[in-house]
Amino acid sequence: MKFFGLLSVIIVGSLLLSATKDFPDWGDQDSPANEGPVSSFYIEKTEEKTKVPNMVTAVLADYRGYDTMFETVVIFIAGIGIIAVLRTYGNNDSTPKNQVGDEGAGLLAKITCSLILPFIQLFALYVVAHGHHSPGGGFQGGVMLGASYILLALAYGLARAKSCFSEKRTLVFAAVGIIIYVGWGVLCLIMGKEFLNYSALDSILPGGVEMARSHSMLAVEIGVALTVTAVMFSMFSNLSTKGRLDKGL
Amino acid sequence: MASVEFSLIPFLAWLVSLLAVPAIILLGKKPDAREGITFLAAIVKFGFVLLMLPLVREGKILHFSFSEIIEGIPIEFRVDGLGILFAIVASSLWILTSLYALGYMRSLKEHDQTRFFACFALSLSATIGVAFAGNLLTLYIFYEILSLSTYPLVTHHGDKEARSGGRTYLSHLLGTSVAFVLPAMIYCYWKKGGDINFTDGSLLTTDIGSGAGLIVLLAFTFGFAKNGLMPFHSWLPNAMVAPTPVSALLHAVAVVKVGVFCVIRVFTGVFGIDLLEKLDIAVVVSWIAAFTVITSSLIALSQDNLKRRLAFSTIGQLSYIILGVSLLLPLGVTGSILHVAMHAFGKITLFFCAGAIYVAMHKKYVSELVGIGRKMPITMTAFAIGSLSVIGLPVTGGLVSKWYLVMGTAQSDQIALLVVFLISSILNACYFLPIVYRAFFCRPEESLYEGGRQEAPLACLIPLCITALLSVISFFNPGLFIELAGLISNK
Amino acid sequence: MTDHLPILLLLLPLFGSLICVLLGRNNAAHSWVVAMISLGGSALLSLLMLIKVLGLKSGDFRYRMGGWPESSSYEVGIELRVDVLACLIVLAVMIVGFLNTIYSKTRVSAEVGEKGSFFYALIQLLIVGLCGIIMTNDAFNLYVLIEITSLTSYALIAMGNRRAALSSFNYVIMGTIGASFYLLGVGYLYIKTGTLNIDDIHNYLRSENLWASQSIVVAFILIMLGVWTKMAFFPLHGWLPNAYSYAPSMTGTFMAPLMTKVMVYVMIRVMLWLFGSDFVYSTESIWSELIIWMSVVAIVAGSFLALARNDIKKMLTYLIIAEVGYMVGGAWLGNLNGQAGAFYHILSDAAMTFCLFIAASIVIIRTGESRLNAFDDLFRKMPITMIGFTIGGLSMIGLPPTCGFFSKWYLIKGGVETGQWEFVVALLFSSLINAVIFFKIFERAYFGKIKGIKEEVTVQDRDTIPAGGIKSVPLSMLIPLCVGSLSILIIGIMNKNIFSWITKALEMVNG
Amino acid sequence: MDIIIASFIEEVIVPKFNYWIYVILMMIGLFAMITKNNLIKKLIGMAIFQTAIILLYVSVGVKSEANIPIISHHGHQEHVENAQDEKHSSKLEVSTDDKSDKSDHHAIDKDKFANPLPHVLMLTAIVVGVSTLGLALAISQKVHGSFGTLEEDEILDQLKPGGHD
Repeated sequence: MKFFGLLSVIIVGSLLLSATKDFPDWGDQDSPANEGPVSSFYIEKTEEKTKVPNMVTAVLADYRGYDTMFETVVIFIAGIGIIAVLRTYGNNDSTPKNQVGDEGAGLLAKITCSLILPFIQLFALYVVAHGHHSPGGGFQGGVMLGASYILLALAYGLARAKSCFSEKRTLVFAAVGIIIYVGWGVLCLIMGKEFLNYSALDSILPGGVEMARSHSMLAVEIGVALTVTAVMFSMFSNLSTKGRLDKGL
Repeated sequence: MASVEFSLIPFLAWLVSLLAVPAIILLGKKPDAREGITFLAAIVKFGFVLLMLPLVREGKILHFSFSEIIEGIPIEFRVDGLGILFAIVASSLWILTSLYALGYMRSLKEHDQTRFFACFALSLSATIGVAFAGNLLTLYIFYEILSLSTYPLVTHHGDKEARSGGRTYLSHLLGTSVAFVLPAMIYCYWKKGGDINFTDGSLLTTDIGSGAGLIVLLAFTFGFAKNGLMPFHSWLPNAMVAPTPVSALLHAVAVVKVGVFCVIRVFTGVFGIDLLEKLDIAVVVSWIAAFTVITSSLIALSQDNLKRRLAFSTIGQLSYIILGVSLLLPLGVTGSILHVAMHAFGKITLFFCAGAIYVAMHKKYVSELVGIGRKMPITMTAFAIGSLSVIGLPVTGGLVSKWYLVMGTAQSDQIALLVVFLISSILNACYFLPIVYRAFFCRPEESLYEGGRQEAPLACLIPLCITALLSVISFFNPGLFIELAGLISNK
Repeated sequence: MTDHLPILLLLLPLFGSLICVLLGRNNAAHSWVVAMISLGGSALLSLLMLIKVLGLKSGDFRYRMGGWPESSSYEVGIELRVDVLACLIVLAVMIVGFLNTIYSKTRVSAEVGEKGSFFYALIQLLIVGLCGIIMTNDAFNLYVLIEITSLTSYALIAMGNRRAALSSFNYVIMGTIGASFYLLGVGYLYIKTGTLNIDDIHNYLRSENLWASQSIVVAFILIMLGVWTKMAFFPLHGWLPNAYSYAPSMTGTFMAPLMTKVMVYVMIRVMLWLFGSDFVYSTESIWSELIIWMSVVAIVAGSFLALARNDIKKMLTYLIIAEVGYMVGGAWLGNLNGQAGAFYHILSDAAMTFCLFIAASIVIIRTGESRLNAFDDLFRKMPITMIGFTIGGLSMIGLPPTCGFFSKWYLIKGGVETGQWEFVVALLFSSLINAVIFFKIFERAYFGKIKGIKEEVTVQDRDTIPAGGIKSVPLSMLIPLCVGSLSILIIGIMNKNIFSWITKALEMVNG
Repeated sequence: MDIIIASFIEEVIVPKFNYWIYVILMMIGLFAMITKNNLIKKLIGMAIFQTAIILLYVSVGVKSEANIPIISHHGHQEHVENAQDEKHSSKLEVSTDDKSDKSDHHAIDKDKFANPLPHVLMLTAIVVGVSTLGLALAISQKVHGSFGTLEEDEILDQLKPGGHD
């Protein structure tokens, strides 16, 4: 097995390397990918067309918004997939073995956590909202927000975290996040343009076509953040309890 | 050239027995009504076929098509001389076989009679479909339906023997048709540029070349394995596990004749005699057929089971037909087509007799038949007539067709093949005449056959008398068949 | 409004799955209704879309997500491209999805318990993913959607028993390698062309004449490897049999007919639209020859492996592997008949695999036996199920007038045309093996056990059939089976129309 | 000989070192996925494998002179002003004339910004990777739950006596 593994690895590796012969060098400005019309369009026209200085956000949430929608759906699938595979209902009486009790971590950790949590969450919201102008966006902010709840669960035990983010609520959040995203697209559809064509919304959003796009990006980013937050926490809580959701790590 | 005329009758003739299937199933609880339907369908079908006869004799070709299934290939019925001849044989014998089956099945109290009669009707429908097929694809489809619909008949008893027999049956028939006919057919379709309808001329042209031509020809000849050509013959003796009416109709008439019918179609319709002459490839088929004739006759000699002996005899007789066609002479082709009919009458008589013996005496083996002529004189007389016909002796129809075949061979200057015919005729006589002789003239073993006559029920007896009579009549009056055969061979 | 059809038929199941999740656990009955409505609606929409596309002169239409216009000659957003081929497969996916939902009705509570609504959510998302794959015209979007289908199928398979979890894990590993190879190939293409739109990549390759470039060749190999892994092309098939046979039955009945077929469609898309037939079938390369031989091996090996199995579902899964060989070989024949035959086979294989899997699942559920002796004497006990199974089996063998015959017809014709006799022989050979396999089963089902002869294996006695009796197959299982077997016949009888649509669409891309 | 190696390194490896690194990383991951016996180790290999692809994509978008693809942060005074203008304008409903005015001094030098597209694509790939990993972990937990081990050979041993195949 080892030998065949090595053999196939060497074959695939040399195949991959053989192709690099006519690849552009590191940092080549004139490579097709960097010089090509698509990338130039994004760099040169993004701000003009969407009023979003962060091109990555614009490409993510507008030009390739359809991709991102499915990306969110992927997260969502992971969330419900883990529940579908792992979650066991009932049987809570079977005592968990070898797990730290639900009392959480020590006092120091608890206090530090309670101090730091609001800031983490605030920063997460900032990252979501300020994704247009600085690195950030729904995924990054959502992960941070989810991490804050994970931190809560680590410090105070899963029960405490579940009391503010119950399983039902995680599912609702996850679904609602996608509903916001897709619903926004459907709104564009209802307004008579293509799916996710935010320019259709300029009549109900202030600031003209470009700002409509900009605002819509914020809306979908919020949807993404909701889903990511919920799924991150749900993943953690299921994986850490083997799907029983009784006691945390 | 024959004029092509649109007609609904071929379709109706095909449809009648198909419609009988659901009726038979629905009436499964009432045996009399069920058999009534069978008879009704059989008679109506025969009527339709007869209706077409005068038209075809005038040289018309009846044509009906619907639902073009693949680009350029509809499901098409096309009735010409060869087709109508085969249809007449099959549909007339269906009536007799139905009667016979009635007697046979009821006196043996067989199980699942509804299934039996339903499948019987379905297979007849498929047979007529093959007879009237207007293109290769239609032919192929009905050919496959025939294989499938006869499978439940062959395995009717459902015991181990029947199952293994059925397995051989299906694997040979389906296997060869899928493996050989299908690619050959697609090759023709491609070569012809999207059209495999039979016409008066040939489908292929000389540009196919001898090599490819030979491969396609052999693919067709072996692919239609119902013709019993060696080495794909072993399904036929194995299928003898079926109830005798099945063996009689299917393995003397419908199934095996469909096999040779398809080969005749391939020779005359797909390649055309002229093309085969130019390519000079048919001689290979002749030799395979000749080999089969001799070998199967030798094997038949050694068979003790009566039905198996008949089966091997059938294999030999079928190869006569193929041999005749492969001579590529009008006489040979006529002889072959005639032999389709003549052998049908003769062989079905023999099978009927075998079944009647089984019904009356429960005897299966040749060695048990010593002196049985005193017990069942009528049956054994019919058997004698049938044997004469198959051997090709006067005063039976078998002589007529064999006459043409031998004449054709002589004309083709293939002395070796002539010798084959003669040897095989002698062999035929060797394996049939002793049965007849011992049945009538040997002393019965002690107390084996006591009492008076013990014939099979009337329903079994009448059909076999009629078929024996037909064998004789066709000797004296073969005109119709010769005429129909001439429509094809004199083109 | 008809312009928006492609997205609408994606959104319906997407929303359906969200609602199912919101309904929460223990709500399988309501989720079933939601799934029925969403999938039924989508099936209707896809039918409308087919009608619309058939009416179009140009043969296809595009749908630009976000309304981003083609700036000059390139695409900055993502577009969907819908032609007749896509419509046909989307329709097939939707119909199978819908029928499978009917089938799931009684099985969900038995096989996944309280998680029924999650099952429906996942299966709808899987359908979204499959339809998205079919319609998208963006190479990277294709990757995302492939991952959507992969993730949902991992989860759906792992919902089964413990063997299912293990085989799902293997599937994760293989599936990730496959999808990553695809992603890598797209990356290589992106590096060389700077765009992700399938048409734009093709045009760029054509205008710059990059076909000789080593990296494009490697990209092609990578994408092919990835797609083949996903479709279980012979040496890469290891994950499939266990995954499909141990999965919950309603997962198997959905995935077996569709997953591999959609990936075959992706392969044809990549070959003809992304790279172009000039490149793929170029005379200098030995690929065509090589890959047709590989498909021959796949067909023969798949058939033999199926023959050797005694487990019903395992046997069927190996048949799928053989059928994948048909389609790969057909697509690589390099002529219109081969491609169109492969494409037609996608449809017909979906119908017959669905039929066989449903019938096999019913048999396994009702007899409690997963080996071939489950079929003993079933023609008498479960006539309708067995008729469905028979039709499916005959189609696998390739007897007229089932669709299996016609797809074989076109494929063989393609093989004859290019003189690839080995492919023709392999097709016929697999037909024969299929005949052996299925007639073995028919014989059992028709005659039952031979009386008086002991079977060598210790068979669960047929009298120990679960309570409720063997005859009481619920209607919710029989309806999909009947529709499935009817569709086998319908696809067969309509083959001329379908085939002419397919060839017309393929002629456009082949130029 | 040394010269050949040196020139090989200089001409083939150094200018394209990103590809070499990604291939090596990827092969490590692939090797682990194929040969490792422990299911979790396989997953670690899978993570490395996917990360390597991310590395490839991101390295493609690099331009030697460029900065991150965010306009307001790239350091030019002009653009910072622009960005402020925009914020302003978003509140004040700019007239169309103003807009066309602005697009004039919006001559963005595209060589100053890294290619945004690979980043977007890889954001997606990361998310997919995380989801796959999460799901795979869940599945391996289920496997562990029912087999009591995560070693592949031990699992296969368990399946042997009872398994049907």
